[in-house]
Amino acid sequence: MDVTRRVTMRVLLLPGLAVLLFAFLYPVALTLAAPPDGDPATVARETGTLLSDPHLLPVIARSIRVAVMTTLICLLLGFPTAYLVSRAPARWSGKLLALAIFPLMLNTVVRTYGWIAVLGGNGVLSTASQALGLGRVQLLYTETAIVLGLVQLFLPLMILSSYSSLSQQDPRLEDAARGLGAGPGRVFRQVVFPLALPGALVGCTLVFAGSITAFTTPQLLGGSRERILSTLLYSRVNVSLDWPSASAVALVMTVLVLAVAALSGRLSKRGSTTS
Amino acid sequence: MILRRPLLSLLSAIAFTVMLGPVVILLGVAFTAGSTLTFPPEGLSLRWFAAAVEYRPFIDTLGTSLVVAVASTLAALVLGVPATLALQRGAVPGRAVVENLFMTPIIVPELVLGLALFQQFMVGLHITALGTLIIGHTVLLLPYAVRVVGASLALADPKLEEAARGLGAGPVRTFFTVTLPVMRPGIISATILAFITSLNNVPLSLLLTGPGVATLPVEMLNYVQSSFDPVVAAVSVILLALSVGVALLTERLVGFNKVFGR
Amino acid sequence: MTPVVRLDGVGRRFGGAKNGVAAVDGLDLTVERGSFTTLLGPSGCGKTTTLRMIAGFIRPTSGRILLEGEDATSTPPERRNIGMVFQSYALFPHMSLTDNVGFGLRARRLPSAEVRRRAGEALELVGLSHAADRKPAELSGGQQQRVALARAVAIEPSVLLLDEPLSNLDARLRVQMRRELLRVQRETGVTAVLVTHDQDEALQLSDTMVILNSGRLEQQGDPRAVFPAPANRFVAEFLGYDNFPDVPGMGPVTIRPEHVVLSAVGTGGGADGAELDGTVTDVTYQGSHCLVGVTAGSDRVTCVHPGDEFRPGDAVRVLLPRHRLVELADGAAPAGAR
Amino acid sequence: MTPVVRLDGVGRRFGGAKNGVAAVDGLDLTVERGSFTTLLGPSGCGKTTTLRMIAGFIRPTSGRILLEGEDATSTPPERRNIGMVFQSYALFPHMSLTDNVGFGLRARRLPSAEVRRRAGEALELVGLSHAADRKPAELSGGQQQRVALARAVAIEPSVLLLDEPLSNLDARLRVQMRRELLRVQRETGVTAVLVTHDQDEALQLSDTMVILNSGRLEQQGDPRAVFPAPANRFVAEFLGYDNFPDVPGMGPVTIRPEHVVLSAVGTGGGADGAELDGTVTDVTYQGSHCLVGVTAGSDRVTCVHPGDEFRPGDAVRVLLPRHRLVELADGAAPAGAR
Amino acid sequence: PTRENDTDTLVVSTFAFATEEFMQVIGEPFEEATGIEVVLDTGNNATRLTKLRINKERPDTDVVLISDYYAQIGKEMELFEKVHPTAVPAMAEIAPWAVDPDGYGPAYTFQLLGLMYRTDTVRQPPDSWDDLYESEVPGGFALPDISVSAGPMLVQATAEAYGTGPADVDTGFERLAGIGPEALQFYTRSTELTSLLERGEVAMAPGLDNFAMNAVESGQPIGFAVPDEGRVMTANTAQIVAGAPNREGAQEFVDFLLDPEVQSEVAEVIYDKPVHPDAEVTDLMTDVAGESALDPAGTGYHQGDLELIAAERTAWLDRFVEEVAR
Ligand SMILES: Nc1ncnc2c1ncn2[C@@H]1O[C@H](COP(=O)(O)OP(=O)(O)OP(=O)(O)O)[C@@H](O)[C@H]1O
Ligand SMILES: Nc1ncnc2c1ncn2[C@@H]1O[C@H](COP(=O)(O)OP(=O)(O)OP(=O)(O)O)[C@@H](O)[C@H]1O
Ligand SMILES: NCCCCNCCCN
Ligand SMILES: [Mg+2]
Ligand SMILES: [Mg+2]
Repeated sequence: MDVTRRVTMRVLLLPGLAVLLFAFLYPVALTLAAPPDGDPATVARETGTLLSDPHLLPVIARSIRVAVMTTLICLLLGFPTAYLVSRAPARWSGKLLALAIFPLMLNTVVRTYGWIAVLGGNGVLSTASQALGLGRVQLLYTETAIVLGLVQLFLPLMILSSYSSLSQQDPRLEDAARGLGAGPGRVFRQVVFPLALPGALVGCTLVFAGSITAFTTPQLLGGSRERILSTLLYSRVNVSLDWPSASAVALVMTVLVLAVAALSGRLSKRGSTTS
Repeated sequence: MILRRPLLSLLSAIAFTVMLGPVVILLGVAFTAGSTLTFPPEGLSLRWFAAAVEYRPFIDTLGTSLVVAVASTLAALVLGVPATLALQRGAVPGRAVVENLFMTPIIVPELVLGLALFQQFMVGLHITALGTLIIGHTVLLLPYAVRVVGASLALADPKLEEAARGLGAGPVRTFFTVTLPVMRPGIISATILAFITSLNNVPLSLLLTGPGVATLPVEMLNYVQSSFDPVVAAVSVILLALSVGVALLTERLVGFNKVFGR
Repeated sequence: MTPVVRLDGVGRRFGGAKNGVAAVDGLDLTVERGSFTTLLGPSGCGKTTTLRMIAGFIRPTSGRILLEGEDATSTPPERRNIGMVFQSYALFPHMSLTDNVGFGLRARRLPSAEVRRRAGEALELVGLSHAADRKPAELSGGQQQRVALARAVAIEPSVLLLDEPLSNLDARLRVQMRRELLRVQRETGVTAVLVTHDQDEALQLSDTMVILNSGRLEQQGDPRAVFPAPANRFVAEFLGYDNFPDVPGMGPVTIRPEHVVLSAVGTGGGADGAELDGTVTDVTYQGSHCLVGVTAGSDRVTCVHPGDEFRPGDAVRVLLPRHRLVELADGAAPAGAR
Repeated sequence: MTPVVRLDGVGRRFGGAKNGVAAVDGLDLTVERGSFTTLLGPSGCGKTTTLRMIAGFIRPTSGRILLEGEDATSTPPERRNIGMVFQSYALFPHMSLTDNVGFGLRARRLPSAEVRRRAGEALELVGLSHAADRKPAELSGGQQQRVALARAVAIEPSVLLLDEPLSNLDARLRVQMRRELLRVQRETGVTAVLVTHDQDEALQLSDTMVILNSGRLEQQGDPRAVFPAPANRFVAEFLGYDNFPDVPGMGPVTIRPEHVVLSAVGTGGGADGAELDGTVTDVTYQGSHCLVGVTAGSDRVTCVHPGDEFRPGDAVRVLLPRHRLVELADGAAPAGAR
Repeated sequence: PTRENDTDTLVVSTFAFATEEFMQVIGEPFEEATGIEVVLDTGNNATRLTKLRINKERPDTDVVLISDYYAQIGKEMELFEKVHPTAVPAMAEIAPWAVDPDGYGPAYTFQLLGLMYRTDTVRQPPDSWDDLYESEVPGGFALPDISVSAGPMLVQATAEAYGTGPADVDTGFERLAGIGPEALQFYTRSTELTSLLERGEVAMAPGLDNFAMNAVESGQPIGFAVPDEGRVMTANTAQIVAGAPNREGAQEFVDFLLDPEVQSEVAEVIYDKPVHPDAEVTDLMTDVAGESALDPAGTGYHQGDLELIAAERTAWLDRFVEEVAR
């Protein structure tokens, strides 16, 4: 019976895998390798150009920088939030989580325009700063603005993934650590965080992937000066209609995200030689 | 809690401010009496809601968006739940690889997936725009279905299924009467996440439109390209209210902490 | 009469034929109708694996399983008519008690009135009729245990399998549930196979006890036959024969602590048996008696002593009455701590 | 000498002052330096709550807690210098044994060489030096238990709290670990408070046993004083006094099954005590003895009988020796199953 | 779903802009006049061109309304048909510049590049590109990103004003590079620009006259100035898709679009300036752009070198980011 069961189980996997292969991997691979007006050789050449052009390398660097910053800030803000929510009384934790999921429901364009109203030279922040006599602040169209917008976009994902790890943790571990003389900070750093690392890492991967591929937010908040891979991809596809070059950009983005996913998988495995 | 954990509480307060600040601004903008997207709003009125409800393209595309969101969410669950089951319970060889494979749709830029589906499906296979939209969104939502449902199934006692088999229930009956109900919280949360993700998606949908077929977010994006008044904010508030309604109902019925945690 | 269950050279390996482990190794076993059989043995000896093979959750890698005289080696579990009680209870958390208990009956497509009636009876049997509409989470551990039992017997299984059903319960409740279990088994006349590593449980419950070690059978039989005559040192240790003294002129022997007679040096004597002089090393108060550890030469002897008069350091005489000494077939290695 | 721990009218309610439950209710308790105290009682009686208040994980809602003579009612746990061993061990799964055991020392900012040395010593103490670099998941239950113990004693706590540390272990291992525990306590001289619901454990380990019921103290004292003289029916039942016969001319009395003498009708007689004629209703084989249930009039008496000659239905004479009868202060309701 | 010889419907690929009004003043009257059902496929220029390109073998679209720059790319990809003047008689009546020199679909409306500014902070209304390039702009300024039509137009306008002509790209980029670092933002949508101006984040920016119409109409302190030299415009063209399933309908539609009455309606309702001399230009249009709204070619406006931009498009993109958007 375990044999039939195993067979049944694998059969269950097939429809999903088939759709994944047929409706995702196959068309994407085909389009990346042979985009309109291009063939694998052109794409390879364009990729070479992208990776060697001294003007485009900073774009890659900025993409990575923005994604890493976004991920770190999401982790810094999201993990403690998930922790507090997971340790709050049950009747609160549900409502707090709902509040954290809320932003996922906002239209990206509108949400981003909200930021423009906050960050602009005449925006809420600047007005407040001027009222305090600190002068005009212009955060809009800077890397900071992109990071801020992306943080807002992806914080919920970080909170949700961390929460699912944290809520499964044995709360007695914290008691044990405190009983051994560790203050709240030490307990958090040495027990709570390392144990929830797998969830946090899933969150980091999702946020990193999202930040690398997000387009609307960087475009509207960063402007043309702060060009990153996704805006480069957009201009290749939507302005110059240079599809082989767009394929090259997409390939680089995909490889970056895969590398981060692999890294986080490895970290997670190393961190959790747990039961 | 707040007193005992000043630093964590501060970070979490910042997190909520960052997340919810734009919501407040959005509300302010949507209810403004003025005609520009400024904050704080210039007086209060419902005029932009009236304008939003009257604007035909939004109404027409809302229908499409809902159809796509419902169909692709269902499809993702129908494909994803059995796959999750197999991954969690089936001793699948190379499980980690397969699991990661199911996560790949979120790492490829959606613009590229959109282009690919347009080129290979709409043009190559003559599938309608609506069909291609549903296929594309299904692929995009699959990771949510597999991951979130998987998380809840991983926590359920596998002995429950053995107990059912031992009591004389065949595999199918066991699935529907025991496994599925046990996965319910995971399925509900996956449904919410997937539905919202589909309803708000722009980059994937951008190319997958056809004569008479477009999604609401794409139409909203188009709208802000040309006229920049609070109508879009009003539409967002309407969508938000709908989603919040669904979310509140879920929280009432199941509890988000159960959905995403334990 | 055909036995309800027969294992015929059943073996089960995990993890490949080459470098895998044999969890169960050539096991022959017969379970008679209406009997209460216990599988006893240390952790990891293959008890659960054996039970799961009988239930059909896993298949033997060698040998055959006969149910009601027919080869059922590859029958799926839902067609074996077997009731199973799990250590973790495995109650369906989303169903009321009635629905839990009626699950197996509905799976047999009985009319719903019939399902309700029989589920009610089964709940009655375990004294939980009043809680029929609750969900498992609203019950205490002992109550959940009883629901699991009711659910398993409601289908009138040809055999009831229980995998350490009592080990999650506290000591008092465990004793109480043992009685309950025995009562239900006697009342329904169901054939029962129970896995445990608690010798008291096995002694108290079983008609036949089966002692396993590393996937192999060590001894089997009526507890009243097995207990006084353990076949070897492994079984003896497992049954609480703590003393393996060297008695001049005899092969390997063992004796229970409660059969050792302890007296102050100089008193007593003359009884039939081996006598040793030694020193008390430790005394453990146990309420109605003390456990006294004595070192006598190279031997360590543990004795149950009704009084509390000895203290570490006292010189004592230890009597091992001849008729209490049990000769062992071998001097096999001790069971060893996990 | 100031007691290490003193509870002064300590109470703890859960869920609001109005409709909440009092888990602990006005408890006075003194733990002497170097002693081994056990808190004994049925499930839900407030043992864990008491321990967690001593450790500082929760605060009393009334009363005071003094540690080393000083009011520590609102001192956070990390400043109480208390070692705690949890039922589930609560070992840090991501740390090696050395790191687990050294955790508390690092928290005290000892130099790392010192941490390593003392963690090593603590592991040595529990015989796990060889596994110092393993992670907890690579250990058996008994070994994990020992690590938890080592971790708790490594900080040289002023008091060691143990919450049912042995109840996850199987019977054999439990007995073995009890000895281990006692040895470590004696060797280190640490003051220990252990929670259990197993009377054997309490009898065996404690200098003082404290019996709780519904958050209140029932009886307290040296096991050798408490055991032979339970103060009331609740304590008696809890300590295994299963019989509460009506003895003409006496108030409420109790007697242990092993003190009841059973004989065939017509034999024996004449001993000092109450005699009852009755019928055997059930016999439970327990290896070295049988538990025989006898109904005599309206009384049910359970007897430990060394032989196996009685069968249900036999007419027997039950002797309750006078010097074994224990008079009870009250006739309070039995502890009742959960 | 492929359409072949489908004479009952006409698929019009058009801007996702004012689609309701589009149907009201063009779509529905056309349906009434011909009995052909009009179906819109909306989206931005690039998206629609991409779809046409991929659909090239089996097109499902008949008419494409598209900006001249993308029309140029489309021509080179052979996505459009040449239009025989007899098939679209109105082509003989429209302004000569609006007729495609290579015989493809005509321009049916146009937009002028000029300087948008805040009338309150910029005291002296600008009248030359010098006001952007050679003077400090009080209140700051924005520039179009190279990805919006105004971007490449500005390069050519600058090239013409300061160099040898619209094709003197090096001069254009050089001058832009000089002011790029001072620009607050390089806008990528018209609404982004109007929003920047309305909120006073900038006081001046090169932009198209259409961007200003709403603001001027609603009385906001925003004006539009036509520079004295370097006048570049962009046109929206109507192209017939090569192999269109309903070619005749497409021809009829283009002819209909150029009809002076329709053009007047479009000007009134959609604010698009007509190319037919008989069509009525609204007062708002002349208020904003003056004489040029009536006869752009007459005031020196031209479309620049479309072939050049199309050929160099990726290079311009990168060059802009490297040299200007710094
Ligand atoms: N699925 C499996 N894969 C690999 N090894 C297994 C598996 N199941 C059991 N084993 C191994 O087979 C042996 C017997 O396991 P089993 O669970 O039958 O023991 P048990 O007697 O029930 O022990 P316990 O008293 O601890 O429950 C053990 O060594 C165990 O590690
Ligand atoms: N956090 C809590 N909220 C509400 N009630 C609680 C809480 N903790 C304990 N209680 C209640 O307080 C009472 C005492 O609980 P406690 O855990 O101290 O019992 P215990 O003696 O340790 O029992 P056990 O032997 O089952 O561990 C119980 O009725 C329990 O349900
Ligand atoms: N534009 C790419 C964004 C990919 C990340 N999607 C996350 C959606 C959260 N609802
Ligand atoms: Mg087992
Ligand atoms: Mg407890």
